[in-house]
Amino acid sequence: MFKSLLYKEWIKLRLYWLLLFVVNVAFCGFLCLRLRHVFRVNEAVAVWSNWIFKGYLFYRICEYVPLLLGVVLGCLQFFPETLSKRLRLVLHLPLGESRAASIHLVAGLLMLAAVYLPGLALIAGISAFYFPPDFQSNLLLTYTPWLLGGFAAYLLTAFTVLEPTWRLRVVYLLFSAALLRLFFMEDFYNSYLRVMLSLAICTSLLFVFPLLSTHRFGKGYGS
Amino acid sequence: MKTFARTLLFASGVILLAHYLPAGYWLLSAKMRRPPIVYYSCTEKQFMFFRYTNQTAIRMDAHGKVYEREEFERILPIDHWMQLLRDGKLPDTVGGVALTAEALRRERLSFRIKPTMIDTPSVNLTPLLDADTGRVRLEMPEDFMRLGATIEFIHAQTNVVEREKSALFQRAFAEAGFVFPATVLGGNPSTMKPYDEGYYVADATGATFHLRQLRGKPDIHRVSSLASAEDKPKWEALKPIYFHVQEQDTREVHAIIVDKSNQAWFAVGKNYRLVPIPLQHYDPARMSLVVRGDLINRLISATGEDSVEAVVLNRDYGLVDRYTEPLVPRAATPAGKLARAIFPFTLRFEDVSTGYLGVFTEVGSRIALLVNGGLLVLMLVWLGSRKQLRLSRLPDLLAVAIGGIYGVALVFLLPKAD
Amino acid sequence: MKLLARLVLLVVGLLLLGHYLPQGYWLLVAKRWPHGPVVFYSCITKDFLFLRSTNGAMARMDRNGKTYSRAEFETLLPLDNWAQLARDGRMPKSVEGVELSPGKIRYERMSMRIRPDMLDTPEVPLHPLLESESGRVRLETPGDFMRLGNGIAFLSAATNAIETEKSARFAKAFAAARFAFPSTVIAGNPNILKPYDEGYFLVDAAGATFHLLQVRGEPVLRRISEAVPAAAKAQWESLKPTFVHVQEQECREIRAFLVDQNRRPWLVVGKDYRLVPLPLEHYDPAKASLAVRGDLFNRLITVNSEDHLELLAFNRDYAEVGRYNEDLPTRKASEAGVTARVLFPFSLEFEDDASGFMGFYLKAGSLGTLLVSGACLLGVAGWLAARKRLSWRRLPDLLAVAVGGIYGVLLIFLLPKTE
Amino acid sequence: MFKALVYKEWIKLRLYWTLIVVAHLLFCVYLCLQLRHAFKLHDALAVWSNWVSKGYLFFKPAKNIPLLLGVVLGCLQFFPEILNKKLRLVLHLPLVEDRAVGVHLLAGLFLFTLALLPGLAVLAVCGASYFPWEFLLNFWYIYLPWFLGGYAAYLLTVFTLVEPTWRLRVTCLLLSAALLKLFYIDSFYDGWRRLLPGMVLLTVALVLLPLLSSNRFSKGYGS
Repeated sequence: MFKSLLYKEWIKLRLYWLLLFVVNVAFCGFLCLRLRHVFRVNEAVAVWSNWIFKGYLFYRICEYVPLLLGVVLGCLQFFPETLSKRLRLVLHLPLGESRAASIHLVAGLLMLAAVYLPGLALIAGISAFYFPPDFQSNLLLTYTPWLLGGFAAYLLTAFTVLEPTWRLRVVYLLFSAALLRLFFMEDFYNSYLRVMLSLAICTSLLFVFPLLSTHRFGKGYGS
Repeated sequence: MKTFARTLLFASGVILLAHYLPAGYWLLSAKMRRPPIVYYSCTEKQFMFFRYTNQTAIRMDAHGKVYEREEFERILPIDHWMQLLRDGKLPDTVGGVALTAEALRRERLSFRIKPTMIDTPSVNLTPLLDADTGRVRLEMPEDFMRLGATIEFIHAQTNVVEREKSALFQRAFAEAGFVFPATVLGGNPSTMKPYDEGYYVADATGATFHLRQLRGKPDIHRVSSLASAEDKPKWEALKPIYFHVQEQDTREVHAIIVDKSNQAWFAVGKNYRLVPIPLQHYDPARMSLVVRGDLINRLISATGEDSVEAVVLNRDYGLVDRYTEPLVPRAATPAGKLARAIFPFTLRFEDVSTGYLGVFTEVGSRIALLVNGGLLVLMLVWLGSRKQLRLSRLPDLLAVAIGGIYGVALVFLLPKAD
Repeated sequence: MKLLARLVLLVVGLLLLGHYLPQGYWLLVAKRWPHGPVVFYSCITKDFLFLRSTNGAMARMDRNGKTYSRAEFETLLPLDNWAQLARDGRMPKSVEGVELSPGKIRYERMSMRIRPDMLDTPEVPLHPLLESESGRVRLETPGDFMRLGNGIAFLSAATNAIETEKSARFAKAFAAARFAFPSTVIAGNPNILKPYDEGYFLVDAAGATFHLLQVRGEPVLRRISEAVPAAAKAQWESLKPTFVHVQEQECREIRAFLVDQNRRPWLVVGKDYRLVPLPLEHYDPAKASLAVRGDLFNRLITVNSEDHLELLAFNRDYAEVGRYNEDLPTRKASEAGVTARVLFPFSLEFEDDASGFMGFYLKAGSLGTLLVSGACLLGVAGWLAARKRLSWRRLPDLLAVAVGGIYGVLLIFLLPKTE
Repeated sequence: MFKALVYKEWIKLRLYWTLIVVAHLLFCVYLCLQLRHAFKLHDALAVWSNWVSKGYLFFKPAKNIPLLLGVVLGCLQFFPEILNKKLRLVLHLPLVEDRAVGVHLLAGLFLFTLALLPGLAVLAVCGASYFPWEFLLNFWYIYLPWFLGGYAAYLLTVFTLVEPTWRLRVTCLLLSAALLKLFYIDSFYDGWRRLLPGMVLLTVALVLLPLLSSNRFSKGYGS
């Protein structure tokens, strides 16, 4: 049951997933080339000083990429379901609606992770050639909130898309926007150090919101 | 499950509103608020002020007497010596001290310590300049120093650790009796300065060391061993949390030190004399400390949200005069009072005290409690009248009880319990 | 319709590839490029000295390639290294009778730099007109901005309204000076971190040059040709500047740099606006950047274009005392550059060093590209013929290849086939 | 026929559209409030100088909105059509397929324009009340490229979505990304002036591309 559902989602999304994956990795690769270029045309000391004292991080441009990917995947996965009320069928499977829904979400989150991590690994790996280990810890502390933001974005998208009534969709949209902004308040580096844990916990808690929506969906509100 | 989801939704909703509503409120009702700039007149022996009142600047003394620009400048000759010199109004001497252009220029002194400087993210890599290259201009080294559980130097171009240099310094640290790991490091990694003071380091025991690089060789001393007999115990007792190093033409002040008890100190002169700054209300986490020195006095002012305090020391760091003025904090302005009445609490994630993000809460005034109570009652009545006073409504009621207007907003926005 | 659509697709494709492929190429092969030597004029040897960076290492030499140690070099340039020399006690008391003091040296130092994009750059047509005789040491920003188009008006920032009274006063002054609106050049240095305020140099519709100052709130507008001695009058009237650069210096000697209608560079010197021509042979204001550096004894003019360095040294009354020319290695000539210009038939940029405006800056490749394109064309045509697909409907594709060379080939494989 | 099609599109999109209009309006109002805030906290002179000499523009945050809107609108309008091959039906209507698609595009572009104008009006009025008319000129010169970028984004999205085969979709995607990047080069005051005519022409020409892929779509490639 579990396996088959996962597989169904995979079949549904693999093409898009592949696309997102390639886009993300390609972009990160491009950033790495840019880094190489920066080191070829500038003094290493200058680049380091820029990083340490001015907070110049070559990967800062991809701050919002995880967010974007999360939203896109969320839409791709759940818009079709809602348009043609296919989700109904799934929800009436023997294993109960919230379990069924959770499996969908797990599938999505796994794919998302499989998109993010290679890119991050690439950046971490390449930058190790040019920067001391301090940079990696720095990268982790700065990048993690953006990743969490991406996952949060995915869950909140599902939350909003699955909600049957329009009025609440709007409310959820605002809610999501307000919440997601908190993941992107970084403007130097390591600022999130002290709230990282709570941020992670908040993100994981978001998992239940889509379940609420599916519940209402199953109840057939607003239709 | 779904009640849990709903409760969670309410909780996060309240948190978000508690962050955004007040922010929006202040976006609408914020006004220009600037604390006065404090001067000390070496001729009149009194404090002078430069105050902003609704967008216009006025100059006055402690008694509120307003001065014309020229008058003000005449009373503060040293702060405006260039102008006075140009107009030929600069007195030759003040209190027996001759005012010559180069002396004035050389003896000018200015430091500024903001709370964020003390607690802010930073990479533990920093250039250790060579303090004695024999050149007029300082030059950026090609490597960076990593001072933590050990001391290492990393060459930027090749991105590898420089073994022998690191070892050399490691030995020097050991000889100086430095106990790793280093806890506090303070320096001024810039080449745009008259000379290089190097770094001040506190080791694991809290003892303070002074580190410099002289022609490639390490030069590190336990400061207490350099200090004169009467300062020695002070240095040994000192538990620093922040070193502020900022080289000035007059090489008099080595560093400004803030210690665990929020006391600020000057480290002064050849034998590292340790001078306490006699401020009474200084809180490094909330106030910015400004030091302005000249031929005759040292003026230290600590400015916070709710007070300005200033002390004047003479060239021998003896207390000359002090001044304290309460400021109206934003929370005490009409807008602020209103805010604290309608918002039961406020959440911010950024704060002046630190460069790190965190959760910073401010609770509202007592009136806010009344507001909450009122709203709760109304809510109960409303639900009761519509025969909906059920247990599943508990989250809503809690939200209102705790969140006041936030709660009410949510009850109407979020999905009903069924 | 479909044909048109495909044409659009091809054209857009070519433009984009022409922009991105070269960029990508340079992203991969770019190296730290040895920028031209730093140049000095020694008041001791009476000749130019050079600080050259050759693969990372710094070399100090004269025009004959004789290299000097750092110390020697500094003693030959006492005015540029006085601080170091003074510190080491190597500072000469005097040079040819003029005795040196730090104050004097500092006071006489001057430098200004004109980059090509300064001649052609977007700017908000609002200019703060400083008070040039406020009687203060420090200059102060005025509360209003000057709008100088078909008339003159002053806008107060606080009220966002025109200050009619002040505007009228200035309008009168402009009328009195017979200023023909609209102004074609407005040149000033709106910045209070400078020793004094030179105001604005204006050129009116007729090409006459004016000098505008605000003195204690009152307008002072001089038609320069009338403020100068009779001898220089004609010169000023025929000048018709197209660009003026103002940059105040401690020693108030050089008032402005300007480029006239024939693109010749001039300096405006001293009280009576003396016009000093700069007899440069390789200066094209649109391509080269020009720097004027001055000290106690000399004025050194440096012209740096992509492939050439021209130097000119004046003494203090602007008589030529030295001249030097050198060809610089260009990125174009490096083998990376050569390959690029063979590989890419053209490259398209939207930003350019020579202008602050964006535009289509198209650079053609070398002759070699024609061969490449030709080869591509043959290849594609042959390939099509082999597969019996060579019909007139293929014309756009073939054109694309002919024009775009490798770009075209890439496109054909990326885009949908014509059926 | 024409009317009917436009009306159909309107019915399909009105909900999303209203949502977008409101959201955009709110955002613009927010930006204006921030400007007001700036003028409250600093003296007008400083703000003006910041604009004149440093190129500070209070509407900068709105930069990517047209782009986003273009993409979203394109997806909303054509995703359903693609998913369940509705578009086929339209293409077999009495009027020529190009005309039919053309009508769809017109409807989309029209809605796009209407969606942005109210917000822009707010920005313009607010800006004019704090700054002299030079600012409006500035606003025009800086915003117009972004606006064009929005149109281009819409057209290219449709181009990509309607294209039936996956291989070419990727190509379209790359082309779109490469092209759209050009509309968002930062510039100062009227720096775009000389480039604008070219860009306008380009944008107009892009109208043809969706027709190309719709044509392939009706031919039934890749299915």
